[in-house]
Amino acid sequence: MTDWLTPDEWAALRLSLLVAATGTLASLPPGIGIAYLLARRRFWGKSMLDMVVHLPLVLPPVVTGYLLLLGFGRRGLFGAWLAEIGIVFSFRWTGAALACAVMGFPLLVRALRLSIEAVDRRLEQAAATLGANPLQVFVRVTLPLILPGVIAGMVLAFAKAMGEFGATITFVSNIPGETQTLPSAIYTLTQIPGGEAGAMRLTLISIIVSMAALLMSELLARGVARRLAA
Amino acid sequence: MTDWLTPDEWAALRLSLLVAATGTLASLPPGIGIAYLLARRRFWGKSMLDMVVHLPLVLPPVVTGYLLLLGFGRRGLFGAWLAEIGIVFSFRWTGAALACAVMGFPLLVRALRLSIEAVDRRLEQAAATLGANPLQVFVRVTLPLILPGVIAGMVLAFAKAMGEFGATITFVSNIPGETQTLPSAIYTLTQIPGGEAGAMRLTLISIIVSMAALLMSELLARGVARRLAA
Amino acid sequence: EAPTVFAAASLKNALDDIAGSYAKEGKPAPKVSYAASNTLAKQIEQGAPADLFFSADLDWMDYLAKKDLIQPDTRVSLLANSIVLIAPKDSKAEVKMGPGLDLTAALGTGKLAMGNVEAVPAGKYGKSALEKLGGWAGVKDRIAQAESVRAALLLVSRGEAPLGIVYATDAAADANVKIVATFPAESHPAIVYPVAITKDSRNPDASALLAYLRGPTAKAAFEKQGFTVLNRSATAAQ
Amino acid sequence: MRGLSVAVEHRQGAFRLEAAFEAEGGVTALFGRSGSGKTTLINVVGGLLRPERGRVVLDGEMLVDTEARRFVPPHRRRIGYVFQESRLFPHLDVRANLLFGRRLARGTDGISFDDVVDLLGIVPLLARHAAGLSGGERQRVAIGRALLARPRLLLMDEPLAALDVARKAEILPFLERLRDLGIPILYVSHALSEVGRLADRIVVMEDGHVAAAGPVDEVSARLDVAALRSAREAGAILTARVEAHDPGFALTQVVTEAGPLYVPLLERPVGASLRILVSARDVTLSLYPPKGTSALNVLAGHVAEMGAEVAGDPTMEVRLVCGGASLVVRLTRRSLAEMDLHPGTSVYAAVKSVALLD
Amino acid sequence: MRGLSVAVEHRQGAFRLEAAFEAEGGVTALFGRSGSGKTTLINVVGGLLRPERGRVVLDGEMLVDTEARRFVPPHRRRIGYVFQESRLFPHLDVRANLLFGRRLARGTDGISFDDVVDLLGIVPLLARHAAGLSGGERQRVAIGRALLARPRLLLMDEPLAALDVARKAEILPFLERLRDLGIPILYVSHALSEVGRLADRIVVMEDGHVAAAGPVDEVSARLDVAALRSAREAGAILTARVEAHDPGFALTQVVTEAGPLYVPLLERPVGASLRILVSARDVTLSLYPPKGTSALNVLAGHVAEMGAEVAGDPTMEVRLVCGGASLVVRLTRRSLAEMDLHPGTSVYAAVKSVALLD
Ligand SMILES: Nc1ncnc2c1ncn2[C@@H]1O[C@H](COP(=O)(O)OP(=O)(O)OP(=O)(O)O)[C@@H](O)[C@H]1O
Ligand SMILES: Nc1ncnc2c1ncn2[C@@H]1O[C@H](COP(=O)(O)OP(=O)(O)OP(=O)(O)O)[C@@H](O)[C@H]1O
Ligand SMILES: [Mg+2]
Ligand SMILES: [Mg+2]
Repeated sequence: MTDWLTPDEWAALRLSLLVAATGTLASLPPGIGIAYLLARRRFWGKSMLDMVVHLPLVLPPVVTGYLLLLGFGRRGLFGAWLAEIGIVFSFRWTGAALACAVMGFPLLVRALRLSIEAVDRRLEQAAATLGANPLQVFVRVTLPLILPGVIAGMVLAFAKAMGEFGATITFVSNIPGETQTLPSAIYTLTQIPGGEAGAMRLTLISIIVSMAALLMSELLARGVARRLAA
Repeated sequence: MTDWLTPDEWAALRLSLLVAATGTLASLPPGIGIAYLLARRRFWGKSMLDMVVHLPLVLPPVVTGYLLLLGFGRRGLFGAWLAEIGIVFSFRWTGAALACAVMGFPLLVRALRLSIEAVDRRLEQAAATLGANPLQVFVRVTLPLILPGVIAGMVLAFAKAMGEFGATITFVSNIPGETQTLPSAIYTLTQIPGGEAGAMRLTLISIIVSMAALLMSELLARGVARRLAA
Repeated sequence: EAPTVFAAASLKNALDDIAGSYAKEGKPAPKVSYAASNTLAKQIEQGAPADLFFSADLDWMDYLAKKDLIQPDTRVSLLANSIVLIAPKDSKAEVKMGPGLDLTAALGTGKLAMGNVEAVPAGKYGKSALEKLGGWAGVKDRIAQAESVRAALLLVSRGEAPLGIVYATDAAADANVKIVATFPAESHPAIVYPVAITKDSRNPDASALLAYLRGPTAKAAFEKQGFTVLNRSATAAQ
Repeated sequence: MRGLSVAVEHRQGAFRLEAAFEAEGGVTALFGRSGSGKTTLINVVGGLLRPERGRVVLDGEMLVDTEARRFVPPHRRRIGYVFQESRLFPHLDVRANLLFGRRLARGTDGISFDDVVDLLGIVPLLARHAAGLSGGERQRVAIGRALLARPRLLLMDEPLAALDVARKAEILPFLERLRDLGIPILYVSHALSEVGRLADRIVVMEDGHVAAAGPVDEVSARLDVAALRSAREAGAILTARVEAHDPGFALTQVVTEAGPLYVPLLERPVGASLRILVSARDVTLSLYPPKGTSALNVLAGHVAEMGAEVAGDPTMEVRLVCGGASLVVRLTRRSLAEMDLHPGTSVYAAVKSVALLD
Repeated sequence: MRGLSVAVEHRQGAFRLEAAFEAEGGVTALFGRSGSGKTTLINVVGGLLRPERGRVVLDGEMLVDTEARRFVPPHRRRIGYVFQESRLFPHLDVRANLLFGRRLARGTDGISFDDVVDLLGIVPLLARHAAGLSGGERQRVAIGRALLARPRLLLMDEPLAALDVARKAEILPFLERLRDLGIPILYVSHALSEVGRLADRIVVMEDGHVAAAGPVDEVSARLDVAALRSAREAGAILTARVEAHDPGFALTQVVTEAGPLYVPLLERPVGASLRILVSARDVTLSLYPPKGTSALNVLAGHVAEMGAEVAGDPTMEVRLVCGGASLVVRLTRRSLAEMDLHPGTSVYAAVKSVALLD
């Protein structure tokens, strides 16, 4: 195995997993919150919020990365401020995770929103008459019912994160062991003569990882479906 | 308005709309078919199919573009064969549309699949007892019920298509008026010192277009939701 | 402490070699972040922790110089490259390189693949060479502008385009293409790869590394990848 | 060969269905306690459930034969189904729901749309969406939808449970008309009064198997079927022939094998035959011919069979024979003792007029 | 101030609810035809529907007051709700469904889990998932779930419609126990027998408004409420006191204002009071004291009021006064004519024993 990958590539694989997992998990709570708002509430600026969520999809990743750099870079608007309370994204793996989270966010939110909209609200009403406050209703009824959507959204976000490099490389560069993820490494290899073989090898690895994640999610989803089945 | 954009940029905008719309619409029928298979059937190679659908998400876009080139290029596996029956992708806008369709496909399929899985199968049973064959059941019951998912999936695919350039540019290059879409143009501008202003201008336009599509989809979805509401 | 190098992606082969031998000499192996020159330049502008910037063209080095983000006295134009006209290896295309260059016949109905003529360095050089030699007008509407020189190479290598303009270094490494002709050096601005230490670099090892890059081991590695190593001084490059 | 023949086995979790019955034209009632397998059984008939073993034959056509691996899918069966939970299409309005199957069914025969909506009282709902309907309204639309698809067999799973008595009373004659039009019905119900009125045959389910099956007259008078006994309304069904009409009092006189009876005025010609339910609790026995009472119908007969005493239950059932027919009577054990009833005792059965079919 | 007081207006499409009623402890029945607004009304009480105008007050607490813009959300009302369509949580098994509200409710009082599942006969279902239950099973679980949340008011929307008669007969005494435990119930039903048995007060809905409301004894004997008349089972509810037990015949003698009656053996001490329904169709009138009949209960009285004749309906209702109470009798117009009944005529009312509460 160790022959298969150079130390830098190993590091890239590890980092990719870390970044994709962190990005996906960290975006889940805000994703659920925003999906809930979009699915259920009417408020001023809702279309705006919807648009902002979709932006990373619409913008070329390079632009998203550049905007992240402007916003969360060391000298960026929020970056400078966050740095003061000890949260630094720029040129750290955390930045790569942020980039992946942002890029996967529209996919996550859409899947969640679709599921929330499909929930039978009469069940939520029933829960309320049983004494559950809105939070309890959400946690004990809505959330379990949208689990298929949560799984689907997380798979999409994770897969996206495993393939994302445009925003990542623009935001946090491509520093081996620190911000070089698998897709960045693949990208670099496609830029040099004779890099194809290496690129294909890394691509295969990335496919295998995503395949594993996908299979796991399918198993999970099947379990959930069985529980909800008619 | 005409001052706002150079003729090439106008062409890029028009082309982007054409490409995104074509890609999204063309991928809808196979998207629905595959989503249905994944949601409802058990068959050999299902995980494989699922994986293939997700590939464009996992792979760096450049790699996807490269694979498209291998497959659908002039000398590609299918490309050579398709060329004989008059379907040519290379250096044509149709190639850009294919690239966008492929890149948006996982998003489309996931949204559709999630919706199909949420359909109350007892309604489909009811339709069958009323004499509807499986196709009629699908068209007259399942499809109307998954409209929110169709809309969501198409929005995602369209937005993705408006932002896609990695696979497009690799597959069909960047020929103004033929394959130069808005994101390709934006990308080019980001590569030039001092190109930021132009890039931002085009980005804004792309945001406006997507915003319009998004708003339209929300209105549509609201209409559908009202019809399905309890 | 290991210095961080921000280098154009096309330098990866050579720099990986050099970093390896540098480390073998017991020095801290540099960390090299490979990306497009423009990306790296903008990152340095935003405070990236880079000690050295190794650009694939002059424009982005100048961009940083103008913003006073590099140490001017450390700037060196280290490498040179040339651009060539390539065709798929089974191509019968023949082109007479020189003033009055006409590619239309060789192109037939196909496209000329090259890097983006405004953004990608190889594309910019190719465009100015074609202009200089007079072939530009004939092909300017028939150019497939790739996102990188590698993508342009790929288009020719896959037979999508009958002709392409890429760096000699790239053409040499791809068995599926052959070099039809080499553009004369005076037909385009000098293709140089400048390197400099950044203004913010606090790493004392940075200059040692820069010196090593200019040394004989590095020279061999660069030349192995087809680059020409220049021996002009930083000021001479300007 | 007309008729339905079912013989299937199926396992569902811990529940095991193992049922066989035959049904010719007309209405066959499926009767049984909650969880006894009624819905499961008609799902098999409708093709929504593929049984593990067995056969289903309708009008000579083999719909299911697990041995021959034959399974006709539901949409080719032309079997209408009114579900226990209505299952209206939420994306369609009431009219489109009603017409869903209509449009798919070939032919032009069968009940007209206007008739159906009039009778079900859903004309004002036609433009409404399914979501806003009340429980009873939903169920009425579901009945209409199934009917309009021109089924050759109709499965009805407690179609009237959500309806008020008045609405039931309006819809029942309509179902009777269907029966008379020759559309056979398999009808799940808990109410023996509905069953008795509509059904020709009854299948009593107990715990997944058929506890009793046969013509309603026979089965309904059986004192040994627990499911019937516990229904409390058990009674006997009699076949009757119209003898005379009395429009003044809005009565019709019919003749049964048990004797003549008055029923509410019927719009049937003299000589027509019909069936009536004499509910066990609607019969009062006396040893002497009653006089000056509001009981219009008095039948003479004798005690034929005594039901079992159940500890703690003050009542028991007695089967009488009046003329050539059986009647079931439920009375208190105390009355039984006071009247000193035994098999053979001559009695007069006063049948409350309103207990007859109206 | 104990009790529920509702006065609301609400528009839903073309349907307009404009209803006001009061209910103290005990069971209040909501009675009315399909689409008359029963579900809408209890949705307002449960907090699932915010009425356009009006007030809802429970035990002195203002739950809704549109003028004061007050609206207590459902989860703070502690009002249990058994829905018409059960609404079990599909992601939970039966046990978790039952315990859903239990865990949220503070306190340890109220009915025990074991009691509830025993009585509802759902012990074998506890580990099952909601999806595989039969219609009746679902409804029983829904009842248990609502009960276990320790509600201070219980809304029940036709909870027993999907149940067979035997199961109903088991569950009704349980609901009575709840009533006696002091949990007030608002009970939607089509069956006057259920209503009469359980309810203290009855609210009759017609087309969105309250057509009649009041103590069951009073309202149920009214001949002018169409909804009741069409229920056919209309009858009178009497208050009774236990007089003596006769374990041999499994009977209990009770005394009502109308006279003494035998009912099935009750496990209540002598002197306890209870209520009984005398269904209009369970009464036979005669001009002379009947003898040698199986009718155990005969009450003497006189005709007090004659109902309206309805064209085409061979029957009509008559209100008797027996002692201090009213009874409603349904008899054919022909019997009426033959017996020559008029207000004031003395009659004997033979009440079939089984028509009393069992
Ligand atoms: N998927 C399942 N898994 C396990 N048991 C099941 C499943 N589906 C149904 N059952 C059980 O099978 C039995 C029969 O169910 P069915 O729905 O046929 O009853 P039913 O006679 O229609 O009752 P009801 O009158 O209450 O509707 C029930 O005990 C039910 O719990
Ligand atoms: N969202 C809605 N839009 C329009 N009309 C509605 C809506 N919801 C209910 N209605 C109408 O309000 C009336 C009352 O409905 P409700 O559900 O209260 O009736 P119900 O008395 O419970 O009837 P059932 O016994 O059939 O359940 C019905 O005619 C129904 O069609
Ligand atoms: Mg059932
Ligand atoms: Mg209702």
